[in-house]
Amino acid sequence: MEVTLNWYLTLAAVLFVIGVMGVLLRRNVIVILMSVELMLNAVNLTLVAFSQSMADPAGQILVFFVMSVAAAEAAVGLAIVIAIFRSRLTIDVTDINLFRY
Amino acid sequence: MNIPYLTSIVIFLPLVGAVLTLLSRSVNTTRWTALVVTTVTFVVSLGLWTGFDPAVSTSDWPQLANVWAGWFGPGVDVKYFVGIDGLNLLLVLLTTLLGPIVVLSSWTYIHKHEKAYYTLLLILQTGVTGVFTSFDVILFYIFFELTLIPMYFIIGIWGGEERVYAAVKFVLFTLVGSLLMLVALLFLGFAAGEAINGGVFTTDWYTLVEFNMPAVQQGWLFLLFALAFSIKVPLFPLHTWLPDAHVQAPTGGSVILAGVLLKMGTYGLVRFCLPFFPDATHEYAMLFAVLAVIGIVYGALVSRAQTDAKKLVAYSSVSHLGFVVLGIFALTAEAMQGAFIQMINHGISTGALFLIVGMLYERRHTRAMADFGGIAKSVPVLSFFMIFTVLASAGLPGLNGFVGEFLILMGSFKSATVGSPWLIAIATTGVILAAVYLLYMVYRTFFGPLEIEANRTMKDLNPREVLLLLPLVILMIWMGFAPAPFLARSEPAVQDLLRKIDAKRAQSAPAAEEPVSMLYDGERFTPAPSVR
Amino acid sequence: MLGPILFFVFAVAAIAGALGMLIARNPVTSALWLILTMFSVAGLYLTMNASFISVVQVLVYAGAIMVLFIFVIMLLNLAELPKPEKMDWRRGIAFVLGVGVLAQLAYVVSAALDVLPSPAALEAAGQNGSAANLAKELFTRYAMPLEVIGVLLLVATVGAVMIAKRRFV
Amino acid sequence: METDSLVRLLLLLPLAGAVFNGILPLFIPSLRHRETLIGTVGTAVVAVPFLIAAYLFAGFHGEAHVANFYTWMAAGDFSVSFAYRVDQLSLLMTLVVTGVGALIHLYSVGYMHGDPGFWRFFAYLNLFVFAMLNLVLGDNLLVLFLGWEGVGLCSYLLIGFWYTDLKNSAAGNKAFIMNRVGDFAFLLAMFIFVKEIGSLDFARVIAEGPTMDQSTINWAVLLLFIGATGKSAQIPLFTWLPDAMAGPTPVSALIHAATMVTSGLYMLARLSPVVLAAPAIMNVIAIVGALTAIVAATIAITQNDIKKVLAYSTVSQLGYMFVASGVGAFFVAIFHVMTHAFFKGCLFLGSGSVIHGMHHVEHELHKDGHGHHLDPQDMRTMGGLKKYMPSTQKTFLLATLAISGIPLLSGFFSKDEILFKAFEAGTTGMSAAWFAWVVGLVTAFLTAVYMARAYYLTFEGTPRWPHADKLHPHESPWTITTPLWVLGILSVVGGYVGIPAVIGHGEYNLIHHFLAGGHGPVAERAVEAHVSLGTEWGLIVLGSLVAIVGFWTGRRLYLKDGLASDAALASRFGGAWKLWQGKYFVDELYEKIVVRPVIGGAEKAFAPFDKYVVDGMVNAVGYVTRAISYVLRYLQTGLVQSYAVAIVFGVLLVVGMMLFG
Repeated sequence: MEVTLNWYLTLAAVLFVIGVMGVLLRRNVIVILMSVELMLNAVNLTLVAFSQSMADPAGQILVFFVMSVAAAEAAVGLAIVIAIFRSRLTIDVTDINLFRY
Repeated sequence: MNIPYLTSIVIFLPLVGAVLTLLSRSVNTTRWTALVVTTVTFVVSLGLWTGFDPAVSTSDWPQLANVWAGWFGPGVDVKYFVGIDGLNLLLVLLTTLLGPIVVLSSWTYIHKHEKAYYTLLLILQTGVTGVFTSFDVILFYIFFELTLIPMYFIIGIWGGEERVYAAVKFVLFTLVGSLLMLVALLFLGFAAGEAINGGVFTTDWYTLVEFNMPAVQQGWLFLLFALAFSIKVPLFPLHTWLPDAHVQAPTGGSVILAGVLLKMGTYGLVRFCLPFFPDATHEYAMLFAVLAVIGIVYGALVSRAQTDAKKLVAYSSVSHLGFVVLGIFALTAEAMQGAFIQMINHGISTGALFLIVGMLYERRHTRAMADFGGIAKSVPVLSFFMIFTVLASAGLPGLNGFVGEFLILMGSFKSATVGSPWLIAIATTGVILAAVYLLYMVYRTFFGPLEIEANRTMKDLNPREVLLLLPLVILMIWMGFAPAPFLARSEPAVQDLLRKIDAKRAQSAPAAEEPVSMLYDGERFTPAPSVR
Repeated sequence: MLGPILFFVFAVAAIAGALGMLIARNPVTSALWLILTMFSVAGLYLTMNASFISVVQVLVYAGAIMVLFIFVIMLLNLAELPKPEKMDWRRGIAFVLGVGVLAQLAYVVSAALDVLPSPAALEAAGQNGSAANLAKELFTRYAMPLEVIGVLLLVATVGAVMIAKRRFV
Repeated sequence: METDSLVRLLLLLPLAGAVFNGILPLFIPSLRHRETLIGTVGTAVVAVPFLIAAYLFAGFHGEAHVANFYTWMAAGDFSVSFAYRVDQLSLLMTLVVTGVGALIHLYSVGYMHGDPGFWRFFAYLNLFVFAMLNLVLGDNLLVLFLGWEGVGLCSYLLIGFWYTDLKNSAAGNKAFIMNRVGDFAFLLAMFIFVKEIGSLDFARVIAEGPTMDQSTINWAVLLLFIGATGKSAQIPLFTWLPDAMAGPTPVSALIHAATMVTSGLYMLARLSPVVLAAPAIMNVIAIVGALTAIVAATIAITQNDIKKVLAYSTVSQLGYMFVASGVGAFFVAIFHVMTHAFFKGCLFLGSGSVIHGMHHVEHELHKDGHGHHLDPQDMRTMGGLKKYMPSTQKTFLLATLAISGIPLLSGFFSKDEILFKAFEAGTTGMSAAWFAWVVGLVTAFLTAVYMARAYYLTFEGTPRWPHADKLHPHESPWTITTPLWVLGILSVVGGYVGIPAVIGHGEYNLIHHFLAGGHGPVAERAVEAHVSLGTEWGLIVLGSLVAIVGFWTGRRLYLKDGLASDAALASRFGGAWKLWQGKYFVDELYEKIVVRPVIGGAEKAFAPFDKYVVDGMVNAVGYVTRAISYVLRYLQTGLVQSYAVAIVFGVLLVVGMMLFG
């Protein structure tokens, strides 16, 4: 038995879907942000798996960039969370509907 | 005079000026910068007139062309391609001429955000000049849309009471048309690339002109293009944005709008619809001619019913542009020439009418004709210019309007496509109606007893205002008595265009089918055996 | 046989961590669960011989991002949500959609089995994922994007500071 | 070459005068009151062209000369130049225009003295002369049309000269628009020529016009004639001319009697070969001319405004000229144009002199504070002016006798020739000509009656204005009386260029030889059998008798009884008199069937249609969009997760389509 590419892909799919569930189901903004990170991780896993099996560094370079974006996203996202919490004293997404019609 | 990149300089000089006005510190510097830039642009653009040689054919390549093939990137044949031929020379000159006039007319009219106003005005001029000089459809489209944004703000910020409504309406109307045109031109570019350009998407005008497509496709694309241009013209019944936009826009905006922006529509019809889709043009010529004639009469009648002088002038544009569209679809050299000269004429005389109405508004802050009356006594110079312009607009022989109207009607009368005598007779009633509504305005505004105190003390034109009207009046006389130099500039290009249309039609026409007579045997028709 | 064993260990840990994050009521617990996943993924990278990325994964995610999360949670003192989360119809739809996405992905993977490239030799892969190789790529061919991403991070930092400042909202 | 420069000078002098008198004072207000300067320049730029025209006339040898200056416009196959034709017809018209024009300019110096718009007046008059010269000298229809519309413009400007009274401006508008209706037809006729012939040059139109299809010729000629009815005030477009009397009197004399209104006849004469090719339309022309003549004459009898009488008289005389054209005697029409220019010019200037005098009376009345309102044009407040204005009276009488057709005066020759030609055409098978002849005779009688009425009411009898014992008008200054005498004498001798054929077999009919008769540019209707000499003498005697009896009737009615006769006639004719006095209610009819439907339609139908239907549809699109968005906005919950659900759903859909689609 050998670990083939599709094992990693399947695992990444499962992680990704868990991330999607997190975004869709949880009400805590911070947990939602964490779920987004999870989704990014799943994608990273796919990229690295392909990169390694094809011996092409481009995939890993991209992962590198994705991580940078993830860091930026987390920083800005959490800043927004702090700002919202300050003004509305909640981080429950069902209570945050500034753009309601 | 042989300046390299002359055409591009004329296009982008106002844009440079826009940057300069942005950097200026005081209102006065802004105005002077704008004036100097537009004047210099006009002077430079005279180089186009001297540099353009009507004897040199532009059927394969424009004169004074500037090309940057790699502009849009690799893989597609989209170029920065500008140049001058007989069709656009006069329109470019009209645009550059109106530039300084509009700046001067705004001198004391604009009271807020002057810097933004003049900047937008200059950007607008770049857009319009670009539209007229582009020989690449994508480039044309970009400039076409570029004119939209400054105009939107000019109407929306410096306009009258209903300015936001008018501005939004203007943008929505134009955008609907131009987006459909975008779809059509992408399709055209791909199809032409597939057929004659080795699979490379192309929007080069000279390539597309060579491309002949099946009549059904032509019909659709023609309608999409023509819709965009008809809205811009505007052709009845797509005209209702125009009175709102014209009336609400500040004087300078109205002048640009009437003077050159509407010409983008008619120019587009000639430049793109006709040579790209000759079969469809022939098929729909009568439809457009009828709409144009309805527009002539309808615009005139609605114009007569107005109580607001500016609105009256605005509706007169619908009527006048109807003549142009009629001339275009007549597809005769006379009518087409007339259409071109009429575009210029309309720019000059309607521009002047808007200027004068604007001057009245600046003095009395009203445009209702009932608020005037008898002011010929208090402002004789203004009245002189007004009556002169009205006569030019009404098509008095010896002034510019007549040349265009006569050539259009005469050319249409002998046209094979729209030459129904009754239709042309109805169109010709526009000549009567023009006198009716224009003289009515003069009658209500300038004649009669001076009864309102504010009119009695009205100030006559100051030197600045005389200065900005004078070139227009001189042109009216010049083009009225000696239009030949102007006509000669566009003659070869018009002939060439018509030749191209005919050649493409001949190419796509099916071999003349032998007429088949049908026999009826009591139950069904069967083709009769050929007698030959 | 070491390969599959390691894979399964890490994979199970990763999925467990993810599920834990999803289910935990307390955000701090969620964050801790997620850290487990991050480490597992780093381990998975190691099984593929992608050493550099593996290190970066630990440094950036576990070291930086997750710390940031926990820091914010602590800062805001959000131990527990006031309202319990319960299933409603909207959540049902979300659940169904998640399953749908999973099904599609599974279909893709299974359908693509025969076209997937066969894995490269472990040495070649190690060569590929080495810090030296990636650094060479990063500073030659991808130098420009690297600079851009640096600017992005700077902008994000400034933005985050601005947003989180008092009296911004 | 010499002729070319002379023609150029001839044309440009009046234009230069218009610029000098119009533009300079407009921008330099201090020039506006330099009456001597403006008047001198204004008159000189018309008088010098008269001398040039006379010089050209003297040196004319029967060869038409075309001065081609430059290409006006050229497009496609079409090309037209600023080309001017010097031949018999244009020279004669030029002489009339510049000659009468110069006299009237001189007259205006006195008449317009003190008017604040003095400069403007002369600018317009000069411009008018320029346009009129284009009209008569142009070598193609388009240059003719330039003049044609140009004179219409000047007429508009001059009718509405005193613009502070809206009535005047309205009359100007009416004139311009009615003229435009005619011009509309003229334009269509030109289009036909361009389409069929490809040129508007007279030489080609005349040569190739008659070779077109009969129906095309008919249309072209009919449209030309409609154009002529607009300019020359014929049925159905005649109502503007009486209103045009709102302008200053010299204008009425120059434009609305002597020159502009005759341009329709000039045009028909110029294109006579084409017109002759459309016999059906010639019938129409003759009938319309005859009807116009009698309709206008009956109205003229009932009018009290001296200028209105003359205006309707002009319409009536123009009708005569159209009868002449209709029966194919174009040169006679031009002959009558010429004599009419003399006597009607004289009459109008005389009436102007009278008005000038009565104005003085009115002015005095106001100054004395009598508070009487006096209309200086109303004949009912005149009478007995003979004593105070001898020169005016004498010249007016001469012109009155001339227009009435009293033998051996100018009007007699031309009018008699018209009636004779109508008779002749009738005998050679043109049925409409009989009608025209009979109507013409009746009109001749009426003409003599109303002119006698005008003369006797104005100059004879006793003064009828208030305080006539203390206040009275004075004779006008020399600038006014000189033109009167010149024109008065011309109305006596002007007819001798067209002595009827009964004397010397037409040898002395100079104008016929000059204009027509195979040498000139004017064609004639071919006549197979000439009427006998006896018949011709009989017709001359009949014409003379009608005129003399008519004038005598007028004299009997108005010399002693004056205004009382009006009342008697009104009761005698009853309804007919009312109809005449109301000008056949044509204005009211037009108001009802044309003006109000068009204007009312524009205001009540088209403008609302535009606002509510066309624009309404556009706005409806906006409203529909807004209504849809009113519903759709509920999708905008503001909850991030509902958007996320939508996104995932979209992803599912798109990926699904990619996988299975």
